[in-house]
Amino acid sequence: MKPRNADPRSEVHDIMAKNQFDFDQPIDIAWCPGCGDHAIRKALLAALDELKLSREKVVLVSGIGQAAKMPQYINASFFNGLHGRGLPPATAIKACNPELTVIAVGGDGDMLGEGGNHLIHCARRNPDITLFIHENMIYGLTKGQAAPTSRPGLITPVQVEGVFENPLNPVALAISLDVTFVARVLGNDVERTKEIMKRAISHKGFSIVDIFQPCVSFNKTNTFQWFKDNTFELPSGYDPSDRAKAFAMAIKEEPFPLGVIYETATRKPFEGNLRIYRNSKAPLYRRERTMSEIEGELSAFD
Amino acid sequence: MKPRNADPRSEVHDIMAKNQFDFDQPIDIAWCPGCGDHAIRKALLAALDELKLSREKVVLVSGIGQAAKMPQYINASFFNGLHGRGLPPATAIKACNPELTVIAVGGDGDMLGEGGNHLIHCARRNPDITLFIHENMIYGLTKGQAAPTSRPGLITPVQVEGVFENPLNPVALAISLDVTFVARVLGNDVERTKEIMKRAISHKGFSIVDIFQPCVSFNKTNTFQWFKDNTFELPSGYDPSDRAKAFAMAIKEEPFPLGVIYETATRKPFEGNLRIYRNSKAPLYRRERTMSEIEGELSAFD
Amino acid sequence: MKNSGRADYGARKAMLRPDISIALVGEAGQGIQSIETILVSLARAKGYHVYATKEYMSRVRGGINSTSVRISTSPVDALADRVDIAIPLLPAGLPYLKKRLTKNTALIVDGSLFPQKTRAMIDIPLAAIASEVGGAIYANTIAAGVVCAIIGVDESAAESFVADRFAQKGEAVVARNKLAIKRGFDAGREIDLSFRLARPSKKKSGNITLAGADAVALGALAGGCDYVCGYPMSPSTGVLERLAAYSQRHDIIAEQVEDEIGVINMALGAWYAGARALITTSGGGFALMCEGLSLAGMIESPLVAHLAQRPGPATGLPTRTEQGDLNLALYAGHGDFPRIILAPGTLEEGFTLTQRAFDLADRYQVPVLILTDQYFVDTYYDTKRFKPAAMGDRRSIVETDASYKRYSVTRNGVSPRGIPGFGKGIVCVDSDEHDESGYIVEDAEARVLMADKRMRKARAINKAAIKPTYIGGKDAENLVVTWGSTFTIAREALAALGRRDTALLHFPWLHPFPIGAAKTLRGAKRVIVAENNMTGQFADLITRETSLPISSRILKYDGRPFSVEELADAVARELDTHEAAQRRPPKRGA
Amino acid sequence: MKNSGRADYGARKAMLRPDISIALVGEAGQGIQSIETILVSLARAKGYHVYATKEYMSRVRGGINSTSVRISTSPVDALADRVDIAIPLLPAGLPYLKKRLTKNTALIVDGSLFPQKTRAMIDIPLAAIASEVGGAIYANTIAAGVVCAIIGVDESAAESFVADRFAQKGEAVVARNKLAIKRGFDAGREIDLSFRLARPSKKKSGNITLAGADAVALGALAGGCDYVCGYPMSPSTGVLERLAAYSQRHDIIAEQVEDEIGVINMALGAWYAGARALITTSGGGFALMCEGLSLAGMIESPLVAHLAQRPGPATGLPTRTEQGDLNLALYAGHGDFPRIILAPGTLEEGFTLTQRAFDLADRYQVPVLILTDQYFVDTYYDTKRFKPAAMGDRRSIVETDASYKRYSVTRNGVSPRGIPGFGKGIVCVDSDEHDESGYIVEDAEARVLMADKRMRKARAINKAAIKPTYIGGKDAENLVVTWGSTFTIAREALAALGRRDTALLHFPWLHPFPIGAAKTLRGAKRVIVAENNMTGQFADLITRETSLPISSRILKYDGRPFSVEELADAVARELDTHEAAQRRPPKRGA
Ligand SMILES: Cc1ncc(C[n+]2csc(CCOP(=O)(O)OP(=O)(O)O)c2C)c(N)n1
Ligand SMILES: Cc1ncc(C[n+]2csc(CCOP(=O)(O)OP(=O)(O)O)c2C)c(N)n1
Ligand code: SF4
Ligand code: SF4
Ligand SMILES: [Mg+2]
Ligand SMILES: [Mg+2]
Repeated sequence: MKPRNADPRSEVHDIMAKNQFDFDQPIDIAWCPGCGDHAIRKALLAALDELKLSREKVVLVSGIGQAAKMPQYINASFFNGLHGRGLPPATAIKACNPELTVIAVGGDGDMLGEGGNHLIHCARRNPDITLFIHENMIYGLTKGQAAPTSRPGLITPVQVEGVFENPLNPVALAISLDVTFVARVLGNDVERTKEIMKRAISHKGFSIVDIFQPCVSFNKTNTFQWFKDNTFELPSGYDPSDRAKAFAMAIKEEPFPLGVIYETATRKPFEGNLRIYRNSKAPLYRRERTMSEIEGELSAFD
Repeated sequence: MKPRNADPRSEVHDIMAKNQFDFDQPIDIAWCPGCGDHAIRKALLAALDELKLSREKVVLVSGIGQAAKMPQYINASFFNGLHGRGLPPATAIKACNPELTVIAVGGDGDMLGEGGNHLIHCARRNPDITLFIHENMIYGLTKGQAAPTSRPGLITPVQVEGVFENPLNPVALAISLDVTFVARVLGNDVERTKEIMKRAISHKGFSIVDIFQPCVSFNKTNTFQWFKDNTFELPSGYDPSDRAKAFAMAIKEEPFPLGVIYETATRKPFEGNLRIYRNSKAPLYRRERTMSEIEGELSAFD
Repeated sequence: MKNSGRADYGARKAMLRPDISIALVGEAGQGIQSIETILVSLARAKGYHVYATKEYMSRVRGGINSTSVRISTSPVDALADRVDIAIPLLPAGLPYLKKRLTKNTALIVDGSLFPQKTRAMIDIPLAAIASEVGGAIYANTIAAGVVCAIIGVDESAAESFVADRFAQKGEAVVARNKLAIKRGFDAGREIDLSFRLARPSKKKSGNITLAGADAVALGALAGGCDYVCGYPMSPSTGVLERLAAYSQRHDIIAEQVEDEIGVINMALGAWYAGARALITTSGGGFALMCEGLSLAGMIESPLVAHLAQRPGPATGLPTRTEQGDLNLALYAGHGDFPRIILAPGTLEEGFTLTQRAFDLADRYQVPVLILTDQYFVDTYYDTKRFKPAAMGDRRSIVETDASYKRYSVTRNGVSPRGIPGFGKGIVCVDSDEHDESGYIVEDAEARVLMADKRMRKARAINKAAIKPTYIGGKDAENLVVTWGSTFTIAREALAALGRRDTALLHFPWLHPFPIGAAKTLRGAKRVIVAENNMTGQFADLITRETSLPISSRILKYDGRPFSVEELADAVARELDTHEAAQRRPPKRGA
Repeated sequence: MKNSGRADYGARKAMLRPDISIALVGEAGQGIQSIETILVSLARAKGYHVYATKEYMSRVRGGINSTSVRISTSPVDALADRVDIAIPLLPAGLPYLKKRLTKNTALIVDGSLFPQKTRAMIDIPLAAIASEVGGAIYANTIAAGVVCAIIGVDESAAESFVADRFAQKGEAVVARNKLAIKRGFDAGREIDLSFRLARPSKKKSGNITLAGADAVALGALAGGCDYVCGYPMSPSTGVLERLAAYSQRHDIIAEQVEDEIGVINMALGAWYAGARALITTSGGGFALMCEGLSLAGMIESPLVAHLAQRPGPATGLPTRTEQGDLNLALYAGHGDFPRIILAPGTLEEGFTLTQRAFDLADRYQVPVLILTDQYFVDTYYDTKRFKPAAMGDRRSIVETDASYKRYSVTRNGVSPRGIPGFGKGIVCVDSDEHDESGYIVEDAEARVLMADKRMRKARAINKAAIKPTYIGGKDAENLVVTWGSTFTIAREALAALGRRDTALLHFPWLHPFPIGAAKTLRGAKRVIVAENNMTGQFADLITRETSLPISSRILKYDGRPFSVEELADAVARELDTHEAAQRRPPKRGA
């Protein structure tokens, strides 16, 4: 497609055969070699393709950070906004045009630090969008300060005495807010990540997938090995529909549970509550306001 | 004390005998007659007095809203900052001078809407401060729009079709963040509110008391009677130390549980983690930097 | 009925007045709003022109609020200090009126509440009559009846008006309100004043009567606004509420967002998806949106923001008025990018500029800020029915093809705007510096290419700028300059002054500074800028844009708007000082 | 060893140069930083003056970054375009250097990576030698050895330096690095260049060598900063990190906050409780702080904010440089309130102004903003050891008594500042308009009283303003104006131009605009403002403050700083144009 102002040193990635969401020529990916983000991208490309979504109807939304660069590397529309501010535009995009599949992506700093308030209230609205949080327990793009998820004791150039704040548990937080689909995966497990991404995208309502992602450059503690050693798959027969039980599962840490931890179908999505879609499903941009509508309202002031 | 630019129409309140936190002459209180905030103020005055705190060592911190006017009506120091921004200054005040008792007060919009992100991260820091949230399920000061806690169906001039977002449950949210003391009370029950306020203030670490408060002017649904009908006291023998069980209790709504729902002593307060207090307890303002400290650091660049 | 004022007023022959001014003062909850509504509606129905504005405390009950009403035989749109009829519903209201009372003012009170009489008062036992009628709450309807009688409204019209107004509350309430009106009329007819309101020229003008907030909301509706979001904040909430009400009858999504940062970012998402979004806020909320505004600049998103000003800094005086956020509006956001700033001075401008804002935003893909203030949004009067502009190409969007690039470099800097889902292309927008397709770039040339492209739009916008309105004789040597809500007040003030040598230059379009305005300004011997803030922010802007030093500034920053008389006096003083200075020989080196 | 450059360079007799400029280009992770450190440290130890600056992409690995180093016999503090020695560690680095290469530049490459030779190159098989030494990672140490040999560093000094540097990594690593240095020296000595670096005048000057971020952090330490908070954001994070490091040795609380809004509000809480707090951020973060800044204005809190600029709007070029946030700094926050804006041009100013900022903030109870930029914070050179000002009354706070009022009205507007817990009084601060005690008020008089009190401080501050630095002959008719980091570059550029008629006026204190500066500006026939942004924000400020129109603007906004040569050329061009214009007869009406 487009010549992607490719840096001559770009790490050249395999082009996935026939995946319309990949580019048909090599692109420059700014992530470090070995970064967990590459695997997550693979999983996302596969998930989008397997869901047979039409490329023109997919919008990726993100803030700023390494994770938030994801939209740059997927061949679809995107809104790559401000650090921490991915969810408000994502919500509006879906609300204005429910025909679109809207996927938000962000780092743990982006979504839980700067953007924490939007996450809480997005959960309250429950738009039919999907959020992938790359949880690398660090600020990658800004070179290694603590993230809200950083584990106690982690020493960084700012947390010189080691992190002592409680790490945020995005899964527990999401369940407390009754987010309608809450899962956690280890991004390096591309196959499983892809499967859960597909479920999340297909879920009607706000879904959050917390994706463990090793940052090989700045987080030397929470490595791929560490994530492997500190996670476990949900027991078979686990029922994700009981909120209290899901919470009890969610607060387990080191090891952390992996899988779909909570899922509920009790809530209507945001768009479903909007009056404008009661009689017509047409996206906003296809609607017209008439002069007589305006004259009518003017008459109220006669 | 000070002549409080009293509006001639001020609702004159009884001066509590010998309570140093009350004023020794009538003050103008801007709350509506019958507002639940009056009872909360009574409880707070009594709690402060009974805890025998020294007036000069108490600081009230708030944002903007009806609840956030509380500091104006307590005879102590205060920092009445911006809407939604009470907790960051409160945290800093305690960190700079741990000798102070720091109490933050805010409305449900203030603390959970505009200020939601600070609440989350304050919980992570766990400063030894107390937060009272006046939950009237409405924006009082701005005349009746929905708050994050408003119940579904509530019609307001902005929520013309009725609220459809999920109301935020501050107690469940706090427990998901492992806030170290989490309680809920009905503010009109002055005696019980006072008792729980005293426990919250005495607790070492971040404590949140969610206070149900009828707004008589703008919330005609969630009235005092409604709160009475929709609450229940925790069963006797309830153990607030089990986080998963506390969460299961916290998500009960209509009726809502009242009492100390979660309490834990496992976390150190923020100030306790600060290196500067390892060898000295002196507040920052009593410390001096010497010229030789600066010269020493300059020498590193020789 | 005692009428302690009779001696004063009855002695002279009643003068015919073309314009009567009424001030009502009461605490929140006492119903001065209701008196105002009855009065204004009936006066309007009778063919008078009406004007009303209010000022109120930041509290729900108690405190002291006031309303100023003008009823006139000719159009009226500005706040006058002069009060012909004053009704303080409680003694604490009297000090608030003091400066505005003249010896001709009819001061109507319930004497039982005013034991110490400091001046002549017309005593009407409102409370006593109310309790006869059915309770204290009828006092305001009685007061309305009193004034209606004075200004000559027909009693039957008044009765049927209140009957309509309270119809939903049941027959008993209707009956009692009708009685209250009647008793008010009875009392009012007894009053013998030194003046009388002239008859209106014709029955009704076909005008509409509405407030500033209504004009902006209607303008948004006419501008094709179909997404409105905001976070409640006085005095901007009215526009949000009005558009929320419209959302029940028109294709509009109205959403209250968790905070103002969410508001602006959500609105940008809405524009991206093809909506025409409006945000509404006040200074403190706008201050939180600065980063988002910069994002609009970078991704070249249209945006319409209504910024209703109130006195700052910080929480300031939350329910009062000021024009103190101009500097912030001009420079909000980091980095350089074009924007448009409008400031309506009349209701009509409130409507037309808001409608136009949507087209400007969409055509040039820039944020457009509409600056109003508490005085503007809360003031209403009757005005010529608005004529909405045609709604030709309501959305400046294109259907994309597979080769679509969001930021294609063009001559005037404007790239055709696609939206996702409309066409075969993909639409990529990025807050980082980007190439034509929207992908991140870092090299110097690409940066300059895009920065220049964005800035070229400013030149195109310049040509669309609305010239300031000049009122006065050609080549008047003194020029009084206003922007936004101060306009109508200044217009009446200058008319009152009646000086041929002094004209008015009103700016409804503030930025980019209208080409040509510099020439007009330079043409004057003396430029006096009158604005409702502390430092003269617009005066400074003029200097910056024209290098013309502005020494004459008439500034007001006590949270209240200018009144006509106050501004007339201040202008007269400025001119006198100037003339006096000119009579002296010039100082060396001056 | 092949030396394809020998023919070019060896032919001429080596010229003695007082100043050599070296450019290193490589991808992130290739270790150009390490080469730079070795070079600079050793040159410095030998008694040379050193300077280095870097520019880098917004990525952690890969991409293209570069470092420019100058080694000189006299002090050097500005970016030069000229490159005497260029070392691109990879072919992609060559285009980045292209414009800076002259025929005299020694281009040192590993020839195996550069199959197509477009110009003379000095081929040193870095990769091959590195693999002999012990692996690819030694290539950078070898390259350092090469340059050390060229500039005449003692081999033994270099060996012991790397031994020290890698001591912690074990003996094997030390040995291999020493070998790498040796092999580099061997290769370097073979190179025969057309120039040679003159010997330094004396051993070492007693100067300190540090970067802009160090200077600001040290200034904060000297200013008594004991609370620092921030949210990571390039290029401001360095100051946060440095003060965090200091917090391990000094009484400092260093806290990373959840977002920038939290940052500023937390800092205001810290000041309220008696701390001296610094916040550090960049444009996007500062844009989020506008409401908080307004709060500082209203509650009259001291505050020191370090704003390290980078190109906007929005995310822009996150790791690049610009001076594009001046307008935002000047007008951030709603409503009118006084503030102080400083912009260091040298490292010394970085230190002294930051120290001073704390005293100014505390004395006048206003926010003080320190504007730097990526170029400033990332650039380092050796400079005279800083002399901290005495730390007399480090905290301008008073012990309160029971009658204490936080906002007592005073002549100069400054009220004695109490803090809670220190004394018998209570300390009440409110974001609403308030009375002397800090309680909410709404009436007009109280408002004006407080607004006037706050603004009176601006007058007091005016007197404390630092005058701009004038460099050049008295009454030079052309004045080049700079602010912040452009200063040193312009100073060297003007020195290079050597025009008697052209002087430099540098502003380290921007706002309130220094009294007296207007006179200097007006005195010049021609004012040329050179700044690193798109519209000339400081030029506009000058017009606003002095009504002097500024038509000559030298602007750069590609994310890179000016170089000495570039600025010298641009100034020369401006002057030529001007002179040409003057020779023509003036146009009518111009
Ligand atoms: C308002 C604002 N503040 C700060 C930044 C700087 N910044 C960019 S990305 C980032 C955090 C990166 O961490 P995270 O979100 O966890 O993403 P990661 O890089 O780890 O994937 C920060 C602080 C910014 N761009 N904007
Ligand atoms: C930045 C900002 N946005 C909005 C406001 C307006 N505002 C003041 S109080 C308030 C909400 C009040 O509701 P709540 O916090 O629940 O307090 P209550 O009045 O109900 O006690 C709002 C939106 C403001 N002051 N500042
Ligand atoms: S810094 Fe960390 S998160 Fe960022 S690309 Fe590199 S490895 Fe990945
Ligand atoms: S509006 Fe509601 S919350 Fe506010 S004072 Fe009145 S009753 Fe209380
Ligand atoms: Mg991260
Ligand atoms: Mg509330």
